[in-house]
This record gives sequence, C-alpha cells and structure tokens, in this order.
Amino acid sequence: MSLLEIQDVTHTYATGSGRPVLHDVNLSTGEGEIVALVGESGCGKTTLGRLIAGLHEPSSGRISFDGTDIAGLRGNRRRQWRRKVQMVHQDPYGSLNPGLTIGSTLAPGILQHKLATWRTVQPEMIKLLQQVGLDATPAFLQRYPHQLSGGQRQRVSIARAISLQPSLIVADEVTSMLDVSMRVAILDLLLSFQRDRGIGYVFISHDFGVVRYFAQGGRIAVMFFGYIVEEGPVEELITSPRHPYTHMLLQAIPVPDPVLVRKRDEEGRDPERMIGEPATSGCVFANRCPLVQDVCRKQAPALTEIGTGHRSACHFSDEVPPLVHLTDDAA
Amino acid sequence: MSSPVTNDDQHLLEVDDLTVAFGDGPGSVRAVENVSLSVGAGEIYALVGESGCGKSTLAYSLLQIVPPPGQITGGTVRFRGASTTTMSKRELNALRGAELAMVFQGAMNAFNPVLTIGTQVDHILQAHPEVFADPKDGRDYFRHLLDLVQLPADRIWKSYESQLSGGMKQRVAIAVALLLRPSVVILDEPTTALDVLNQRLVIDILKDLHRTLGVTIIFVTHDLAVVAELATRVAVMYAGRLVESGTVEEIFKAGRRHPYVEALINAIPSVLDAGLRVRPIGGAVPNLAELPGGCRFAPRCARAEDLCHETEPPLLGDDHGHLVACHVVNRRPELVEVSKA
Amino acid sequence: ACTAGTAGGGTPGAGAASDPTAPGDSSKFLTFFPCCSWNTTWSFNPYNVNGLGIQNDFVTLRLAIVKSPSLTEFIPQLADTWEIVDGKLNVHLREDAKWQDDTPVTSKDLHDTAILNALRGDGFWNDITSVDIVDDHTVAFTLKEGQPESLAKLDILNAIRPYPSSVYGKLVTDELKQDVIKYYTTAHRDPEQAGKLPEFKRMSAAFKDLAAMKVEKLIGNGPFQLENITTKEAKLVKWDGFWDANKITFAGIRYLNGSTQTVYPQLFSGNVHFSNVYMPPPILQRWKKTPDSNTALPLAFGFTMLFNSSKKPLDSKAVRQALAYVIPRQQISEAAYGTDEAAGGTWKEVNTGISPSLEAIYLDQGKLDQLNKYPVDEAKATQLLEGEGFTKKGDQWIKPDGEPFTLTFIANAETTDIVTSFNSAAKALTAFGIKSEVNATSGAQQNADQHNGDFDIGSGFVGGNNPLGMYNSLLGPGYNFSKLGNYAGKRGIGFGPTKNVPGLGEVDVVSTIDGQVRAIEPGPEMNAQVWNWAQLVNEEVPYIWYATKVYQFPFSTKEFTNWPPLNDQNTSELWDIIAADMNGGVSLAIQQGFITPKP
Amino acid sequence: MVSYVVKRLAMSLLIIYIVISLSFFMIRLMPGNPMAALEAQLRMQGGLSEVEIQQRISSVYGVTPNAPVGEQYLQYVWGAIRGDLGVPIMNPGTTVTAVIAEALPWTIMVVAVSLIISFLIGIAIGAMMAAFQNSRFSQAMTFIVSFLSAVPSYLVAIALLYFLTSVYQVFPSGGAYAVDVTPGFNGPYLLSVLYHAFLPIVASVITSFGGWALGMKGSAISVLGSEYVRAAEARGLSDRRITQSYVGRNSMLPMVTQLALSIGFMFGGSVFIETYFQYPGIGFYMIQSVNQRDYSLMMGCFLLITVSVIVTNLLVDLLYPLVDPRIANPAARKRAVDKTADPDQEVLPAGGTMA
Amino acid sequence: MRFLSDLWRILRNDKGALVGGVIVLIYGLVAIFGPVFVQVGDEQDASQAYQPPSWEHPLGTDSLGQGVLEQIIVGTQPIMIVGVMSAVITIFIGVAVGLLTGYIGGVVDTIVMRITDIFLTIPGLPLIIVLASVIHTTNPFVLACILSITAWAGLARAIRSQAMSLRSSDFVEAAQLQGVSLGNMIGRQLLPNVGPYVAIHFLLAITGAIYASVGLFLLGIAPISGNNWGIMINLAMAQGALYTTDSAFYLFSPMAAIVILQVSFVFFSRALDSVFNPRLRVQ
Ligand SMILES: Nc1ncnc2c1ncn2[C@@H]1O[C@H](COP(=O)(O)OP(=O)(O)OP(=O)(O)O)[C@@H](O)[C@H]1O
Ligand SMILES: Nc1ncnc2c1ncn2[C@@H]1O[C@H](COP(=O)(O)OP(=O)(O)OP(=O)(O)O)[C@@H](O)[C@H]1O
Ligand SMILES: [Mg+2]
Ligand SMILES: [Mg+2]
Ligand code: NI
Repeated sequence: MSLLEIQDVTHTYATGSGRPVLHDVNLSTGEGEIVALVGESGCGKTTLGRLIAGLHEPSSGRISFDGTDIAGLRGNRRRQWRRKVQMVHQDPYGSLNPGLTIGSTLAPGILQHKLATWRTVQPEMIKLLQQVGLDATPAFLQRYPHQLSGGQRQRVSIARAISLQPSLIVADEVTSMLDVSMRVAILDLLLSFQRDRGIGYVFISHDFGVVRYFAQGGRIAVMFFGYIVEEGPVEELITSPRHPYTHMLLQAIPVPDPVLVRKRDEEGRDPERMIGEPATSGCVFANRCPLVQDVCRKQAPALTEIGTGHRSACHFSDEVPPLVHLTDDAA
Repeated sequence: MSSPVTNDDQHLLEVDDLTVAFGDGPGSVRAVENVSLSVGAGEIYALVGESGCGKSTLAYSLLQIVPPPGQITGGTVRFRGASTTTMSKRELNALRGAELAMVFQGAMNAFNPVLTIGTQVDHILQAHPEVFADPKDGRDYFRHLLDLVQLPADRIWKSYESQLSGGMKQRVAIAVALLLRPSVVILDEPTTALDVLNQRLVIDILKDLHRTLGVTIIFVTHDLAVVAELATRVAVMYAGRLVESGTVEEIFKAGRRHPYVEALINAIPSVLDAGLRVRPIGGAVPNLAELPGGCRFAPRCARAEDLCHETEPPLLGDDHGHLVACHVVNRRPELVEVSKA
Repeated sequence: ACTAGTAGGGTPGAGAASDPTAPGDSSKFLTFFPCCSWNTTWSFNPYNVNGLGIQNDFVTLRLAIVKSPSLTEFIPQLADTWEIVDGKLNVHLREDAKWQDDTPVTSKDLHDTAILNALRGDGFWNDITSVDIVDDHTVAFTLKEGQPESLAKLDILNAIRPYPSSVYGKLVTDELKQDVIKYYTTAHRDPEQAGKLPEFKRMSAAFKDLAAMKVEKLIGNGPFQLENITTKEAKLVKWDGFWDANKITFAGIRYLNGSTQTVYPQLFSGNVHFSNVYMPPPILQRWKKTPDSNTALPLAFGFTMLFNSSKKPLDSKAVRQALAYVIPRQQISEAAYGTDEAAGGTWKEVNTGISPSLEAIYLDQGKLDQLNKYPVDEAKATQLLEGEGFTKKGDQWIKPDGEPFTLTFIANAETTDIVTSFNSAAKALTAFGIKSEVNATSGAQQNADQHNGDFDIGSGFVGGNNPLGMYNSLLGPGYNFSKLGNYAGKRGIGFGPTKNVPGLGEVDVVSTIDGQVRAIEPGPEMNAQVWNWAQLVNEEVPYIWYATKVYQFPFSTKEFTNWPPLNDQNTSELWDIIAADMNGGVSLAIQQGFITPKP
Repeated sequence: MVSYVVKRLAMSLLIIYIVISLSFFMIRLMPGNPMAALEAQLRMQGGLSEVEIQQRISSVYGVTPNAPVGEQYLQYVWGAIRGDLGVPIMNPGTTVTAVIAEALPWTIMVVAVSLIISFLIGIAIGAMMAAFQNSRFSQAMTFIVSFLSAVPSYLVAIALLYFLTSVYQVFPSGGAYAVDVTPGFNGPYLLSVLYHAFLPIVASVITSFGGWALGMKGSAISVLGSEYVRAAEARGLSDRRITQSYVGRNSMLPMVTQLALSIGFMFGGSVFIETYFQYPGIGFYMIQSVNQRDYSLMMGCFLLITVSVIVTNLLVDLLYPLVDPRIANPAARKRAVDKTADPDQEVLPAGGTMA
Repeated sequence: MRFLSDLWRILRNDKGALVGGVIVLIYGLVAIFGPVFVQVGDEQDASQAYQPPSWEHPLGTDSLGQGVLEQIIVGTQPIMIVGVMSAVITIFIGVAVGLLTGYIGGVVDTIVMRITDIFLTIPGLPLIIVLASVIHTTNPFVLACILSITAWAGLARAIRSQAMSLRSSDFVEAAQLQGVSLGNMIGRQLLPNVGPYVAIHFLLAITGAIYASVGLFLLGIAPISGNNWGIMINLAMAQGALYTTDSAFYLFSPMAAIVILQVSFVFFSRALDSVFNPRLRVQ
C-alpha cells in the first residue's frame, strides 16, 4: 500500500492569476520511497510539495496519507499525521528564524509532540545534531543561525525535520542555494536517513544530475505547467525519456565535459521551443513540442502506462528520439 | 578614444597583480589578492569559484566599479594596453558600455524599475553618440539583438522591468550589454538563478553571439558544467586567489591539475552517471577575514603536506600558459585521468 | 421732570477738548485693544445669540449712558430728554441724529427695536407693558404697575441701542406687537403660563427669522463707521455725519481683537494706545517702565470663590467657615495682582459680599465692624472642623465618613489671575491638611460644571453698581437650585429652598433676592436689604470674596493726549464710567473731545 | 482599475459617513450638552430670566430635544449630505458651512504652501546629504534636521511669536490680512496675505522639512546602493543622467507616497499653528469652538478636515500612476506601500504616530 | 545579550545617540525619583514671583514665587506617565491587531483592516482634540487612551504587512510543520521578528503622545490640573510671558524640557534603528 496517495489534485491560488497551478495531478509514493519532481520554473513543483506537507489545502482532489484523507483529519490524528510529514526548504538562510537559537528552533516541535520532556529535550536535541553531523554540544544549541554557515544551517533544518520522526520528507531544492562543495554531503545525509530509518522523500529539483544521484532506485515525475507529463523509474526515464518535454529538459542540461558537449550539440536544438506559454487546449505541451501533430492540438493525451511503472502523457511517446550523449557514450 | 590603444589581440584585457580590499585597517578583507589574468580577443573566458571567493569583485574591478567601501589597492587593469586604473572619469565613461560592457549578477535588479526598457536603451544611446550617430540606428540594432536573444522586440521596448520574467530579464540585460557593440562583455553568473531550459537558452545565445558578433566574453560562474559548455579559457579562484587557469580542455582533462579543481569536479553529481564517483569536499571555504597560513586550500586538501600549511604556493605555468598554484602538483606533475569510471 | 444728564465728567477745564489752538494730526488712528475678544463677525445682525463685539458705542449709540456708580444719573446719547408722565416714560430722540446712510433717526427706529428686543427677551420688557410712537422723535414706554421708575430708566435708557428700522423693521407687524404685549402682560403675572401661549410660539418663530437674517452692512449712528473687519481687527473711521463730529480730532479707531496676551507687546511699543486687559505683575512692572505709560485706576469689582453648599461636607456652615479661616485671602489676591500701586494698591478686606466701593455707599462703618473678619486662624479652623467630626491623621484631615477631606477648585483657564489665586489657595489648604488641586478648563465648561453642581469650589465674578444685583448674581436664580431650564433641580451654590435671612426671616433665598433686585430702588430700603444680605453672607459663607480688583486702564500718551483727567486717586467720573462700561465710556470721552492726537 | 476606484470611493464615503455619525452623537449625546453651555453663557450675560433663556434657545435653534434620537440622526445625516451642518451654536446668524467655506481656503493655502516648501527643501537637503554621505556637511545636517524634526511645531510657533512679533516686531501676530487692504485681486491685498501667512508657514516648514530630508536621505542612499544604479554606471551614462533619471526619480517616489500620508498630519498640526497665529483657518475655528463648546461648529470643522484629508488622499492615490508608471493599478501600489512600511523606509516626523 | 552589546557598540560610535540615550535615561529617573527628592512647596511668597535665575532657584520663579526647576522636575512624571502609557496602549493594540490579522488573514483580516483604514484616514490630532474636549478627564489612563485613538492604526498596518511576509516565510512554515502552538507561533516566531520595529515605534509613540498631550494642555483642551510642562507653558503664556523678558525663564524652561526630551528620544531611536538594521549597521 502506498504511503501517500495524491488523487486528481487541482490547485488554484486565491491570490494568483486564477489559472490553476496544478491540474488533476495523480501521484503516489510508498514507504521509504523517493519520488523526484522535476520541471521548469513555475511548473508547480513547490506547490505540490506544499500540498503534500499540508501547508495548503488543494482546491479539489484528495491527498491521503496512510490511507486516510488528510483534509478530514482532526485532533489527535491530525497531530499524528502532522508529525509524519515534514519539509526541508530550499533557502537555508530563510528557513531558520534569525531571532531564535538553534535550541529554541528545535525544541518546540519535540515538546509539542511529546517526543521528549523539558528535562530530556536537550539531550534529545544533541542527539539530533549528532545525527546530522553537527558539532553536538550544548553550546551549539545556544548559537544563532547567523553564526552558522549555509551548510550548517541546512543541517539544522534537516535536524528539525527528522526530530519528529517523520515517514515522509518533502525536500524542495535543498541543495540549490548551497555551494557546490557542500551539496553532495547534504544529499548523502538525507540518503542516510532513507537507508537507516526508511524515511521517504518527495525530492524537488530541476537539476537532473542531482536527481539521478539522489533518487537512485526511485522514481521521477516530470511536471509541465501543472501537469505531470511523464513519470517513471529514474534510470529508465533519464536514459530513455518517453515524453518530448523530458527529452528537451535532459538535452538542455549542461555537461561538465567539453567533449560530450560538442557531441551533444550536434543533435541540434530549437531555441524557440524552449520557452513559451503552455497551450490552452489539447496537449499543454503542444506549443513547444517538436513532434506536434494536429491531434495534439485537439485532444489532450492522458497519462498512460507505457512500461512497468512508466507513464507518459504524449500521443507520440514512441517517437521520442533517444538521447545520444546520455545513452551511448558510457563506454 | 583618447587613450593609447594597441591592437594586440592576445592582450585585449590584462589584469596585473590586482588586489581589491574592502575597508581598511585591521577589519579589512582582501576579496581579490594578487590576481593576474590576460584575456585575448575572441575568447570566452570563465571565472570559476565557490561563493565569496572574489569572482564578482574581480569582474567589477575590470570596469572600475567596485562598490564602496571596496577599492583597488594594488595592481593594474589594462584594456587594449591603456590602464583603466588611472583613467579619468570621462575616459572611463566613454569606455564603459561602449568597449567594456557588463551584465550584473542577478540581472533582476539591473534595470531602473520606473523607466521602460526602451527609455533606458535611449539613455545609453545618448550617452554614447559616437557609436550610433543616428539613435534610430541604435534602436534598430537593439531590436536586432532582441531577436537574437529570442525576445519580442516591440513588447520589450515598452516594458518595465517588473513585467519581465527572470529568464527574460537576463536576456534583455545581455542584449543591452551588447547594444554598443563592445569588444568585451562581462557577465556575472548569467545562468545561476535560471532553470534548465532558460539556462540552456542563455548558453546557446551566448555561443551564438560570440560566433556572430565576435565579441569577447568574460563570464563568472560557479557551475563547472556551464564552463565546459561555454568557455574557451578558464580561471579558477579560491578565497581571493587565482589557483588555476588554462584552456577549458586543460582544466577538464589535463594531467596537472589543482587539487581544488579536481575536488570540485568530483563533487558534482552529473546526469551522465548515477554518481558513483561523486565525493564531497570536506570543510568549508575559509572566511576571508581569518585566512589560514600557507595555501588557502590546505585545510580541505586531501593531498596537503606540511609545506602547504606554511607557505603560499606560487602560480606556475607550463609553456601553454596553463597555470597552477599548488606545491604538490607543481612538484610532481602526474597524470590523473579524469573520466567516467 | 426732564433729567437730562450734564455732559462730561471730571474737570473739563483741564482738558483741551474745546481748544482749537493745538490741533493734532487728524489722520491718526487710535488703537484700542479691549480685553475680551470678539468672535468672528459673520453677519452684522445684533440679534444673533452671541453679542456682537462690534455693535458697540462707537458705531451704534444707546439712548443714554448711566453714570457710575450711580444708578440714577444718565448722560444723554441718542435720547436728549426723557421724562415720566402718567406712568409712561417718554423718550425724545435727538433731532440731529442720523443713520450712517444719512437718513434721520426717528421714533420708528426706536419703536421697532423695542419690539424686536422683546423677541430676544430684553430685560426692560419686565418693566413695561407697551411701547408706542408719540411723534417723529418721541416714543412712550408704558410702565407696568408698581414699577420703580429709576430701575425702568436704567433698563431702557442704558440698554436700548436702536437699530435702523430700514433694515429690521420689515419684521415688525401690528400682530407681532400685539403678541408681544399679550405675552409680557401675562408673563408679569405668571411666566409659566406665558410660555404656553400661542403668542409666544409666534414670537419664537419671528425671532428665529430675525436671528437668521444675514446683514451684510453695519449701519450705525455713532461717531464712527465700520470700514473693514478681520479676525484681528476692526477698522472704524470717523463719520462726518455724526452730530458732534467736529469734536472728534482723529481719523478713526483700530479696534483690535485677539487673545489678551497679544496686547502686551503692542502696549510696550506704543502701537496700542489704550486697553483694559489684566496685567499680571511682571507685565505691569514692564509697563511702568515704558515711556509715556499711564494707568488709570477707577472702580473696583471682585472675585469670589463659591462653595458647592449642597455637597457634603461643604453643606456645613462650620466647614465653610473653617475654610474661610484657612484660605489666606490677602496672599492669594496678591499672588495674582501683586501689591503694586499701579495694580490698584493693596488688598482690601471684604466681609459683606459686595465691593468696597458699594460698601462705602450702602453700608456704614459701624455695621461693617460688626462682621466677622475671618482672619487666617488655623486653630479656629481646626476647632470648627473637629466640631463637625473631622479628625486629623498625620498631615491630612479625615472626614467623618473616614475618607480624606480633599477639594478641587474649578476655574476658567483663560482667566489666569483666577487660576493663579486658586493655585495659591489650594496650596494653603493642602498645607493645612486638606489636599486640594485646581482644575482649569474652558470657560464654557466651567460654567456648565458650576450649574450642574459638578464641583467643590468654583469661581464667581461680581461687578456692577447695584449691590442687590451683586447678591442676586451669586445667590439668585443664576446659580441656585433653579426651578427652570436645563439646570432645574440641579445643585448649585447658594442655599436650599429656604433659609433664615437676618431681617427677613425664613424665605426662599432665590426668588426673594431676584424679586428685590427688580423692585428696590436706591434709598433707605435698599440700604436695609443690603445689610440683611451682608449678614447672611458673612455668617453662612456661601462664597468668599477674595480679591478686589481695581480696573487697570493702561494708556499711552506717546501719540494721544488729553485723556480724561484723573484726580489724585488716579480716577475720575469719566474713568468710572469707562470702568463700568468700557465702550460706552470711551465713546463718551471721545465725543466730549477727550483723547486727541498729540500736536 | 475601475473597480479599484469604485472600491476606494466607497471606502472614502464610508469613512465620511462614519465621521458624520460621530459628529452627530458628539453633538447630541455627550454629557453637558451644548445647549447647557449656551444656557450658561446667556445666563452670564445677565439680564435674561430663565424663561427667556429657554425661549431664546428653543426659538433660535429649533432644537427639539424630545424628538426620537433616530429621527434627529437621520435629519442630521441628510443635512450633512446636502452640505447643511446646522448653525454654529454661538453664531446662529450664519451656518457652519458658511464659516467653513470662509476658513477652509486659508487652511488649504497654508497647508499646501508649507507642505510644498518643506517637501522641496527637505528633498533637496536629503538628496545632498545622500550625495555627500559621511561628509561633515551630511553629519551636521543630519543632526540639525533630526533636531528640528523632533521639535513640536507649537513650540516653534511660540518661539517665533516671541522673537518675531514681540522682541522684534517684524511680523504681525495674527490675522490673514490687514484691515487697511480691500480683499480682492490687488497688490496690497496679496502682499498683506503673504505677509500674514509668512510666520504660520515658516513654523510648519521648520518642523516638517526635516522629516522629508531624513526620508529622502534614506531613500536616496538605498537607491544609490542599488544594482540598477551601478548598472547604469557600468553602461557609461553620465553622472547627470544617473542623478536625475535614476537616483533622483526613484528615491523621490516613496517620498511622493508619503506626501499623501503627511497631508493628514499637516492638517492636524495646522490646528496649533492657526491657533497661535490667530490665523482664521479651520483649525483656528475648531479650537475656538472647542473652547466655547460650540459643538456643531467644532464637529463641522472636524468633518471638513477629515473630508479634505480623504479627498486629497484619494486624489494622490488616483494620480499616483502618473508618477510611478510601474503601477498602473493603484491596488498594487498599496501593496508596495505596505511593504515599504518597514522601519528603514519610513519617514518619521516628530509625533509621527499622529499621522 | 547580543542586543545590548550591539546597542553599546552603536552608542559608542554615535555620540548623538549616546547623549540622547543618557538624557532619556535621566528623564526616566527624574520621572520616577524626582517627586521623592523635589517638591513644589505649598509655601508661597508673591514678592518672590518672576525672579530671574538664582542659586536658590536655578531657573527662576513663577507667579507664586516658586521655583521653575522644581516644577519641571515634578512635572516630568505626569508627562512621562501619559506618554509611556499611551505608547504602551498604541503598541499593544497595534501589535496585537497587526500580528493577528497578518497571521490569520481571511475575513477577520479584511474586516479589521477596513476598520484600521478608517482610523488611518481620520486625521489623528483633530480627532484627539475633539475627543479630549468632550471627554474631560484628568485621569492619565483615559488621556492616554484618547491619545492612542488613531496612533495604533499605522503600526497595526506595518506590523500586519510584516506578519504577512513572515507568514509566508520559510521559517514560519517550518514551525507550522512542526505543529507548534499558536502561542509559540506568535510569541516566539513572529513577535521577535517585528520586535525591532516595535521597539523603535515605542519610542516614537512616546514622543508622539507627549507632543499631542502637551498640545492639548497648551490649547487648554485638557483640564489644567496639577503640574506638568504643558500646563506650565499654558500658564506662562496666559501670564504674558511671551511678551516680557522677566518671565522668559518661566516660559522657555518647560519648552526646553520638552524639546530636549523629544530630540533625545529621536536620537536614541536612531541608535536602536542602527542596532536592528543591518544595512545601516554596515556604515
Ligand atoms: N502564494 C502564491 N500565490 C499565488 N500564486 C503563486 C503562489 N505561489 C506560487 N504561485 C504561482 O504558482 C505557480 C507555480 O509555482 P511553484 O512555486 O509551485 O513553482 P515551482 O515549480 O516550485 O517553481 P520554481 O522552480 O521556480 O521554484 C507559479 O506560476 C507561481 O507564480
Ligand atoms: N560591500 C562589501 N563589504 C565588505 N566585504 C565585501 C563586500 N562585498 C563583498 N565583500 C567580500 O568580498 C568577498 C568576495 O565577494 P564577491 O561578491 O566578489 O564573491 P563572489 O565570488 O562573486 O561570490 P558569489 O558567488 O556569492 O557571488 C566576499 O567574501 C565578501 O566577504
Ligand atoms: Mg519552487
Ligand atoms: Mg558574485
Ligand atoms: Ni508611524
């Protein structure tokens, strides 16, 4: 049974333009599973993450956790669920209250959920800091966020998230604001919790490299303007995408290898299709799709199963070309 | 141009022993220290390094626009042989924009929010009447540039900054920088805040512009993948110092490589593989105010020796001009094959 | 008998009024700053509720002006003669009087004004039953039965200021006149019934129209014409059509307006030639040092502090007497007015409740000596308070109910002298053990509070020439348990429904004094009644007369000369009139040729 | 945009309605109602019997104190809507509206002139302080300007009165013009008006330009430090162009927004200034009527001050897009203003909380 | 504490602010202890009235011959009480309304903000004058309430917008995800972040309240009762002090007392501003 089940979720921000930010999104993840959300800026990744974490209620559709609709949860059961789903934010500078010490940032949640008492909360916090690889001393608890480096802060954020012993963490671009040199360490830390405690992740990123590293064995869902257009196992989706948008994304990724760069550039790209508004009728991707046909303008393709655990929303998913530089240069 | 100008393409822009400090007295920070570079005409030159290592500061000093309290405390910058450090304000203004153009980090704030893009373009044209005698030509050229950066000219002309998305602003900023047909464009982190597709677009556009306009590009980034995509030459900075510079091939493939650069390359998970070789770099970039003695990278360096902790390594080059500042590497040049496992 | 007043006061010989040999600069303006500011003039209609400061004796004359402190002698103005024949007061207007639009002043003007004044409720209608035109220049006022003649003259001659019938007369109809007569004849017998008459309703309606009339131009008949007016000043220019215009030797008057303090610098610089503002001691000092400065000191009036004698514990006579023994009247008087000669000299003892100048006229020294002088005497006060069950705990007196005895004075914040005196009194009381403070508010607020009985100690001003009037103003319906109006039944000062008054027995104080003031003329009867009330006030202490203020009239001889002459008391008959009736007196002086520009 | 204007108008009307209601209840229902005050005043004038006093009050004002409050209320509101605010209790020969109509132009003149002058002086000084940041001049000026903006305006008025009308009698101590001139469009009259308005204007300028200067300095410094100014420099624009079109213009914008807010404050301050200089504006009459407990005039003045402030705010709001073209939609500006309400952006005059 | 050490560092560098802070402190002490040490006596001597400064009376004497300095000292307390009380009320209402509406949002926010708009639009000082003339009070609390009648609205708006941006900030979201209580949310997460603004506004609210309350006494709208600077100026003015040099000290001393206090508050608040404001701190 899946831990999280998102069914037909549509969401429109009351303060926004009025256009839905998410359309009939369906997604599920099992216990300890990693699902990565990728897509261009503004496609609704964060929104979906926030819905999962319960920071917003979906305009329609159903999000269930452990089999129960979270919208209907009240009282104690709501508190239980609250504890189970946590989030780590993108910005290590913004996600810690600058006016609170590390101790006072960590303690309230632990106390609120009775995971420790006033007496035991300090050792508990020190244990947490140890687990996220920080200098675990009482003095550290007295420090303010501004006294920490970005990497340290992100570790504190992670400590806060795991302090409630969640089973699912939404990680929204957790490394994008960090220095290159620190990214892997943070990813490794998160992965260690998956390994050791079976924590599942909804991992939001637009960096396929990071996704491929982090979500090994998990799945990727590719979003385009509020729609999930393709979903499948990481390796399969990256090496043989079955949606032209996924293909476009993968092809756009800069590669740190001048030789491969030259090789890939030979495939050629159409810059005009890389940006632009979604279509309003038919397939959303139609305006930008290199494979577009008349049918695409008329009929929106459903997200259909095209392989085990691999779904794509394209009428021509079979015609998506292979990715030269990713597939055949392994040798 | 009133200053003496040489047409030495090999040395379009020369930085010699440049030091830039913020503040003076004991609390001062040298964001750029004894850096020398030379950018030849037609190159795409990348400045790479982690956050805070002085890349932007170096870029600013090329145009003599280091923000106060920063100031150039040593060294010179020469453009076509003429020292910009000693130029008058007037000469500088003539140079800025027309010969040396810059796109700031986070182009989000590069436009006056209360003037239309068109007005601001007109301002630039008026400030440099020598480039386009008839401002109309200038406008037309700008339209052409907007076409090149994949933007609708009419709409952009009338827009305010707030009406453009991040990716659009970045491209408009590039177009504006190219308006006066400068010989050099400096771009500070042109792709950092953008998503994959916009980043790709900008990279492609830059390549395109480089090819079609023959402009020399200097760009700042901390993303080695972008360097690999774009650059012809690379300079890597660490904590205010130049640690390695060379052609892009030398940096990515060479046998003699600074341990920092190597660690950096190894620290990036790549879409090319499932990340088996990825290794994080331990420690953090030192605070410029409390630098360690000796090599600045030594505390984080897996190959550091006693010497590294004591004296700063000199920047030594081979005959291709591939420079590395590392005691270890310079002593025992050994081939380290970097490729996929 | 025609009691035409004789012109002039003092010794005219001293003046140069009729001496044409030394004419001054006839283009000069006299700058005159009266003490009380007027409100902005929105209309020159005098029937607005608020008296218009500018409808004054420079522009619009009265029938006659009463001398001071006399209640029976008049100086003619618009009326040149008057006599009482067959219960009628026949008033004859000057034949040469003209309105400033060059039409003559006729009996119709006076008649119509009298009718219209009835709508406003002017006091003289209490004395008469009708008013009729006799001839072109004579109007007859029919006195009501038993009306003392001298009081009627006072009410009519000194108070009626005729307005041009050409402006207001259109509102006067025969019906209205009949309504007025009907209403007042009824009111003389039974005011309450009169208020219910349909005539009264019609009069009210007529008055509403009258008050709402917007009059754009002021047409007077006096020596000066209003040329221009702002919030700061009115410019009055000499009117050549005035009958005595040739006696006036300067071009006009700048009649200034504003808060009292703004006068000081102008006095010092000689820009203001004449004023009657209160000068606190430091100002007075400086005035005395100013070149060409003069101060005339006629007549006195007084300030009193009023006890709320319906509020515990001030309802007890002993407590009030105790306070009288504690409050250092001389000290608090001097705090406000100083001891300077130019302030009117030293403090004057008053134990009768009326001013010293009236005491001198209506009471003899033997009687005055019989009264308690309430010297400052803490022992006496202590004894009185203890007798009432008060105890002293530490520094503070405790009331019989166990609460500390505290008092609050209320005062009009604009009358600084009163605030200063009260502050001084409060300190003395506090020092004695009755914690006291002063609460100074706007005059209107203070008035409302006093009438509502929301106070401990209030303030009262006592002036005028009628001693019974002085008593009436503080003990009569104005402040007491009034039966009428918004304050009906509210507590005020004075005494409850009845009180044993020496010589009168147990009487209703309010209506008794109110009746007396309307019915008793100067004479032995008046003297007797004054003595009765003096004893009451002295014994019961409903109020304390704490300061006898002498009018200070600073005037400068820098640019004007020939001021009404002063005797060795720094006063004179004309100055006395000025003191009692500022504008009237000054107007008289100018008409008589005093106050002329320096040659 | 249209819906915004409608909303804004509706809000303004609502506030006006509330203030009208407030006026009514203050006039009618407060303890010691104005009739009682009037009664006291008539009694003090002497010579009137109690009946007569009552008679006068009821006949002049047509006050029917026994009518149901609701009916009186409707009457008042309806009257107010038609511009009929009743008659001043102390001066029934005129109407409250007429008094206000006479007074308002003076207030508006003084407020407008001093606002403009202090704004201009403040902006100029602030810009200079920003331009010569950290210089002696800037430090000295910051001190002077902070000092002056902290001094209450009425104390300045008192000091001016003391020195310029008393010790040195250079200026008149009150009034809007001298009696010797005839009102109208003629030289002497206009000169006299200027002469009389001088001190009131100086008093409010002295105390208010500092706030502008400090605000402008802050604003200009933050604009000077902004990326787009450096970008403009990097594009080789001349200093003059940068100063005018980039720094000047952008740092003025928040000031212009503040301008609207400060109108209310200036109107408030004019109460003191007009009272001390006996300047016949609304504030003067308001205090006069307060002291006479002339509630109908007092509330009339208050109502008018409020309406003036609302109307000017409305105008500024609607005209703002002309100044700041970014924001065609004023609602967006409101959000922007809310955002700039952080402490380092705010202009804080003395008693700023009263604004 | 970091705050105090920062404050001290700023004060050391900004002499104006240091002097301001010291003066504010002195005024505070005078307000608290002044009446204990100095009394305006009940004994009076009219012959000593309007004396120029002397050793006995450093600022001369008033109409009752009592020392002006003593009165200024004794008058400090009532002024400060009203100022502080009004500022507390302003801050309390402003912060409570601002935080709650900003954090909760929705209908409550819309309604409360409309009300706030109304108070924001009605010009404050005239409303205060109108209210004070109707509600005659010598009670400092009631006076303070009148003075805060509109002052809270501006603060509420500013706090609200900060609360709104805080509400959508990552750290508040993170706290929400931790399921912390509303009390913790407002008290620990939001309040400290608006704290700097509140602190500065508190000082300015005091100056605003002092400005308005002294004004009310000057205009004679607040009852003249007891002793404070506004009353002193009012009495001095009424006694013609504007027009003689004799009583200039009587008039100008309380004026100076007010100006010095107001200016000190403003200078001191500038230091607070720099403590809290990193942008200014750099300079
Ligand atoms: N609070 C909000 N109110 C209104 N609209 C919003 C809000 N948050 C996001 N949006 C809009 O919803 C859309 C999706 O935003 P979201 O942040 O989910 O995208 P994203 O995929 O996370 O983008 P990015 O990669 O830039 O973080 C965008 O168009 C954005 O403008
Ligand atoms: N205004 C300033 N005042 C003081 N120090 C500064 C200032 N600006 C920059 N620095 C210092 O200069 C150093 C280099 O800054 P710079 O912006 O050049 O780095 P960068 O390599 O561009 O970093 P990033 O990738 O974050 O843009 C930083 O460590 C910072 O401490
Ligand atoms: Mg996002
Ligand atoms: Mg940078
Ligand atoms: Ni404020």
